[in-house]
Amino acid sequence: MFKKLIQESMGKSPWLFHINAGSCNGCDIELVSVLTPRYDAERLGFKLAGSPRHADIVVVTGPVTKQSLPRVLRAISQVPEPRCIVTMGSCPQSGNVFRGSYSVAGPLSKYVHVDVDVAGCAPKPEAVIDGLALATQILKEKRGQMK
Amino acid sequence: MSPVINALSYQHFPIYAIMVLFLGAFLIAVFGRNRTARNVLALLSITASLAFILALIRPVMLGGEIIAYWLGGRVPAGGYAIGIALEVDALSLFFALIVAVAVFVSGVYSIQYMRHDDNEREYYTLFLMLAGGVMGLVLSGDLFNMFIMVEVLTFAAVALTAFRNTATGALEAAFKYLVVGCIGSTCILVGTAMLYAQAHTLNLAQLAQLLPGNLNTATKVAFALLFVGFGTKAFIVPFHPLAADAHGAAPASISVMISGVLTKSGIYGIIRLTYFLFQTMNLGTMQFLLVFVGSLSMFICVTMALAQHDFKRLLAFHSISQIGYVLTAVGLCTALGVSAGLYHAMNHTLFKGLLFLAAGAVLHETGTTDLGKLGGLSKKMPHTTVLFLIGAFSISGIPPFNGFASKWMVYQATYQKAVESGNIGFLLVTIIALVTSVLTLASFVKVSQSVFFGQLPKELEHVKEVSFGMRLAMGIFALLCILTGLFPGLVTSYITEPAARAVFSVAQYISAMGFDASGVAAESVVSFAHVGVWEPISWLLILCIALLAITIVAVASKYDNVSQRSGEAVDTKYELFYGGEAQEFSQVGGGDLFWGFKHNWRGYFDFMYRLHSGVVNDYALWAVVDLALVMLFSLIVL
Amino acid sequence: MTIVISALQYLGYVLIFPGFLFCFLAGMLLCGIDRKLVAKMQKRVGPPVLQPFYDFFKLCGKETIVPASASKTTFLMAPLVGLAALVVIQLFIPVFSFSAFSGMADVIVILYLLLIPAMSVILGGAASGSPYAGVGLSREMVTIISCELPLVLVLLAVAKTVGSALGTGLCFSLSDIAAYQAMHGSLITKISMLPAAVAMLLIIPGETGNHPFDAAEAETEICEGLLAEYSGAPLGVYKLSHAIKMLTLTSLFVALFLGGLGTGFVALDGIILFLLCVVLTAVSISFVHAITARLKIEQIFKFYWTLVSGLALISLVLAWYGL
Amino acid sequence: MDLPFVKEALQQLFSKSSCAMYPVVPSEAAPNYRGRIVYHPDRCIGCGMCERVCSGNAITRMVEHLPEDQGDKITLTFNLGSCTFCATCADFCTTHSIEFTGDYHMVATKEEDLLVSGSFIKAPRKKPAAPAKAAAPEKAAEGCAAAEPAAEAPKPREDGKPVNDPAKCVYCTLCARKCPAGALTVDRAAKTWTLDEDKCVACGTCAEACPKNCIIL
Repeated sequence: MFKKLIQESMGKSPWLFHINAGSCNGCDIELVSVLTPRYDAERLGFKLAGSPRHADIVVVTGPVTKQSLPRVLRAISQVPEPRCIVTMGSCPQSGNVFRGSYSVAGPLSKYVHVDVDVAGCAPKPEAVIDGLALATQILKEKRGQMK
Repeated sequence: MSPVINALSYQHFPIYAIMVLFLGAFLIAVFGRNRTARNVLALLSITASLAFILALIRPVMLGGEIIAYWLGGRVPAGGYAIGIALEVDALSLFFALIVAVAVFVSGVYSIQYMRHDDNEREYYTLFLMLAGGVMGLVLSGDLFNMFIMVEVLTFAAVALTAFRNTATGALEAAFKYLVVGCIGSTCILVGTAMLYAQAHTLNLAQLAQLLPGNLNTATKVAFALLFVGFGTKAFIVPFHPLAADAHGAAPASISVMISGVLTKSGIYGIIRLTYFLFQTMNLGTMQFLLVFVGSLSMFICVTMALAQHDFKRLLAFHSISQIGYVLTAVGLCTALGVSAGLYHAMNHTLFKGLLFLAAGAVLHETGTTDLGKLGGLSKKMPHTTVLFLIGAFSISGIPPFNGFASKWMVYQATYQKAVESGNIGFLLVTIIALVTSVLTLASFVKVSQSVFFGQLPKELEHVKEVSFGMRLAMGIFALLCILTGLFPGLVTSYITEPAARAVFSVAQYISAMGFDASGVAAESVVSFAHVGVWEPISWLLILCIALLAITIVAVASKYDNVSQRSGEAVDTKYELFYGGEAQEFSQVGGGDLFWGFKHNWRGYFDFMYRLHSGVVNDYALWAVVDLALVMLFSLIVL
Repeated sequence: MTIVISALQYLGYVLIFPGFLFCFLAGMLLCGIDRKLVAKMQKRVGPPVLQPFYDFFKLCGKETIVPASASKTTFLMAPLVGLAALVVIQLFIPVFSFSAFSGMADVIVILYLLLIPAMSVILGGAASGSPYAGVGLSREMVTIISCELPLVLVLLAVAKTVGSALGTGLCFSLSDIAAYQAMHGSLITKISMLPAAVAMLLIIPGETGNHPFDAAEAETEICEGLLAEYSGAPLGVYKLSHAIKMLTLTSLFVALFLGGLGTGFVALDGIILFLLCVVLTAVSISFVHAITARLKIEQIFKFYWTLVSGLALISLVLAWYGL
Repeated sequence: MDLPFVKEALQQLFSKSSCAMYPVVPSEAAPNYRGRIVYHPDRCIGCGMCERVCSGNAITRMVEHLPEDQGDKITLTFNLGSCTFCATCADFCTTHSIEFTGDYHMVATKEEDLLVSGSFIKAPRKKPAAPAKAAAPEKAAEGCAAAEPAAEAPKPREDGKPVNDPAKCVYCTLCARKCPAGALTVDRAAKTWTLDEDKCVACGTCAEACPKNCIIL
């Protein structure tokens, strides 16, 4: 019963940690706008955490540049299980217009398993909310598989 | 009765307690070449003196008896005391108890702590002379003896301060101490001489009988001289910079003696002076003097401590700040106040000794006490860390440790005094005391962050836990801290209240020496009633129950199921979060940790920095100015 | 037999009514209501009122990572000790006329007991070894120093007022204060106590480390400061402690200024107390949160030692001269 | 210290929230929002213009030759995970076979879900017509005749590829510049107009571009 409770609440309070891997700030602004009074994501329990140790969902924006790659991977590795990785916008999925640049190491899926892709350049806040909701479902499943 | 039996009667114990220490010093100086002999002799003498003092508790503390002991049986002739006298009332015994315990523990600590130094023989000789000096001072019934003992302990302390004369600043500190200490001793000598010229006696009891009532200019000046002299021994403002230097330079075991024992001797002298010799404490102005000096020491020293970045200097400033508490409480001239003051004096010896020993342990293992160079020792020295935390919580008054119990009584004493006397000034004292306490906490948070927690510098990887002997010494202090904190009722009723009662029973003190106490008011009725309620045991019980319950719940919910790094393999998961950067050594320095506080007080702090120039001339000047002020004060007031 | 009964009764006090269970439920609810109200004031819908419970249980289900450079025992035990200490403080605060253990500690003791949870956070953070925790520690400590002076003044003022009214000169015992208010009505009706009450209202968010006095847990600047390295259940315990601290301080306010509103029935009193706490939280925490931006640490210090202390001092002086 | 927003906070406490309750209340994208791509293979002629103008390399065009002259199967794949949604491809598409819809739900757990693709079969290119071949020699025969009436406008070819009318042509090279496949080479000096039949995709851009309407399809 306790385990059930935990699994239920796992789906009700996902905390985000946002990593900007060389983004153009478009997606970052959209992600912030998800938390504004207009699309108040806190009503779904979402919250921006200050440290990866507190986070459940890691949101990566931007083509993963060579500079940011080790930092991104380190920060992701410091998120406690169960965790869920969401790529936001086209850049982390493919490099988008920056593809093939000498300084881009992406896409992210080459290095870690990405759970949810949110396409769009930049995605609409509604799309972001969809993606985060999907990630929350995945979190619950992962929690169910834990012990 | 046979002389043997006679020699074993407790009447003789005070002189034994003094003599074993001096004898030990002498024997070590003679036979101390061999380490074992040295240690055995030292341990024997300090243990014996402790035993003698403990044996005196039952008759004196509980029995309320006052031991009057004339050396060589030279009882007063013709109404004037000629011979050397020891007079042990509860007050003397109380301080003797503090001294004996501190000396014992610090001696036990020294055996491990000093073994790497050379000329240990001189160390133990001086150490025991220091101990004997203080013991003699507090047990003496004779003003000139007190002066002699002051000289003995001062010079022993100076020599010990400069003991590690290879360390930077040791000689300088010793020199400063020597200069200002000599000013103090001279004051005491001159004051004694003037009193003798006026009253034709040096016996404390007789002085107490003769002096009050018929004061003239000479005796008033003598009062000022003695006050300043003993103030120098207690390092109260404006003599606190000496303490900082001396503690910083001396070995930790000696710092324990200086802060736990020497300062107490100064407090003892001031109590004897004001309550007994001149019996001026009923004057509001005299209370103002003590409370003012006490509050000043309290606040100035704690703020100075916040600014320190050396472990032992910080502790030194704190010891003066705590002495400020004691002086303030004693200066209230209420039974509760004196009892609280004495209680805090005892606690101060315990937790400050513990802290100094912890600092010594850190110094012994790492070779430095610079807060900037240390960090993360809790992984290497877990026991020392726990002991240090006990001391830190005690001094900053975290329940249920002893510091809280006594401070809490101090607050109540000051506040009650304020309410009874209707004087809003004492209210200010209460507030200062409370704020000082939280500032103390702040600076010990700083120490624990920058010495025991945080990150371990590369060059401290080899550090090990200190040897068992040193941990044992610290453990004794820590245990006493906890016990005196958990049973404040017992401590007050069996130890501090008899002493406080003795302070208010001057008549018995005089008549015990066979002088006529008719001139002195008999024991004023004293009440230790206070309004506060605090039951540490029940609190602890409830806390344990709650903690137990919470722990059970936590364990049930897999709280203990944590993941941590296995082996030494580098895994980014277990690195600290540096915004994604690779983990490197970065320790938040202790130097200016509380800038948020200091920023608003920068004017005050700049002023203080300019004041503490570190030039011995300035300090000597302060001493003279202080003397002049007190002299003026006593001439006007008394 | 009777001993067993009374022992069970006290155990019930500790575990159920003023103790652990009540603290858990009421504190979490208080926290949820606070978040809801702040959202409302910002024209948002806000999280569900039960959100703190969800957060807590979710954190219980997360993995707890102990950094390699942390000292494990301190890191893991500090949260539990802080929580236990908070629960005990709650026990010492009388619920109107009903007081479980408030005969055992007076206001000054409570003033000091309030330091223990803060110490647990500070030591836990310091034990993690993170530099962010180092900065947060410094700020947390300065915040404590800032709140200490006004809090002391407020307590002394109350002690003086009640003491002079009872004729004992001064009165530190909370149960006596509660009894006095039960007889003569709440202290807040006195003119001299009004500034103190306002000061106390301003102290509450500072003591709990709520916005705008949360420079110590600034999540955007120093990665939540002291909690930067905490994850999983210990973090949840800290969040719980924060919630309970809000309850403790608000109910301390009730005990100091709003006493005497109780009915005498313990269960009912508990509900009334909780409602009063909700109102106080709404006024002193949520409202201040909604209309202010985070202060810098030296601004916090200045604010408390000038404005708030000034208010408390006024009422202390008024109380001193028996107004 | 002044406290702004006191009034606002109190008002908003009792006023309705301004949230868009998105998952509960579905919301439409704004007009002209460029969301998920819809591709109409039936209109497409496989000119590959879109592929060339795509800045994000999101469009891939696969041509597979079907056996026994059934023509080529041309598959265009739009990877939304790499798309900038700039709609340049739609602008350049001559046959308007790329369309940007207002659908913004582009959330996927696998990258394949973000692919939009379609394919069509392009009719096989016929062999060059026999008469044309026959005409060649007689043209050569008549070549010697000096003055003769201007050759009548050449008749269009069956496979829909352009034929130039040298009488009207001014060799402005516009057609060559417009040709997406680069199949036309026009030399002003030598006044020649040549078509590379393999490259030509018969899109007709050249005819549209020609100022003299001298290109016949």
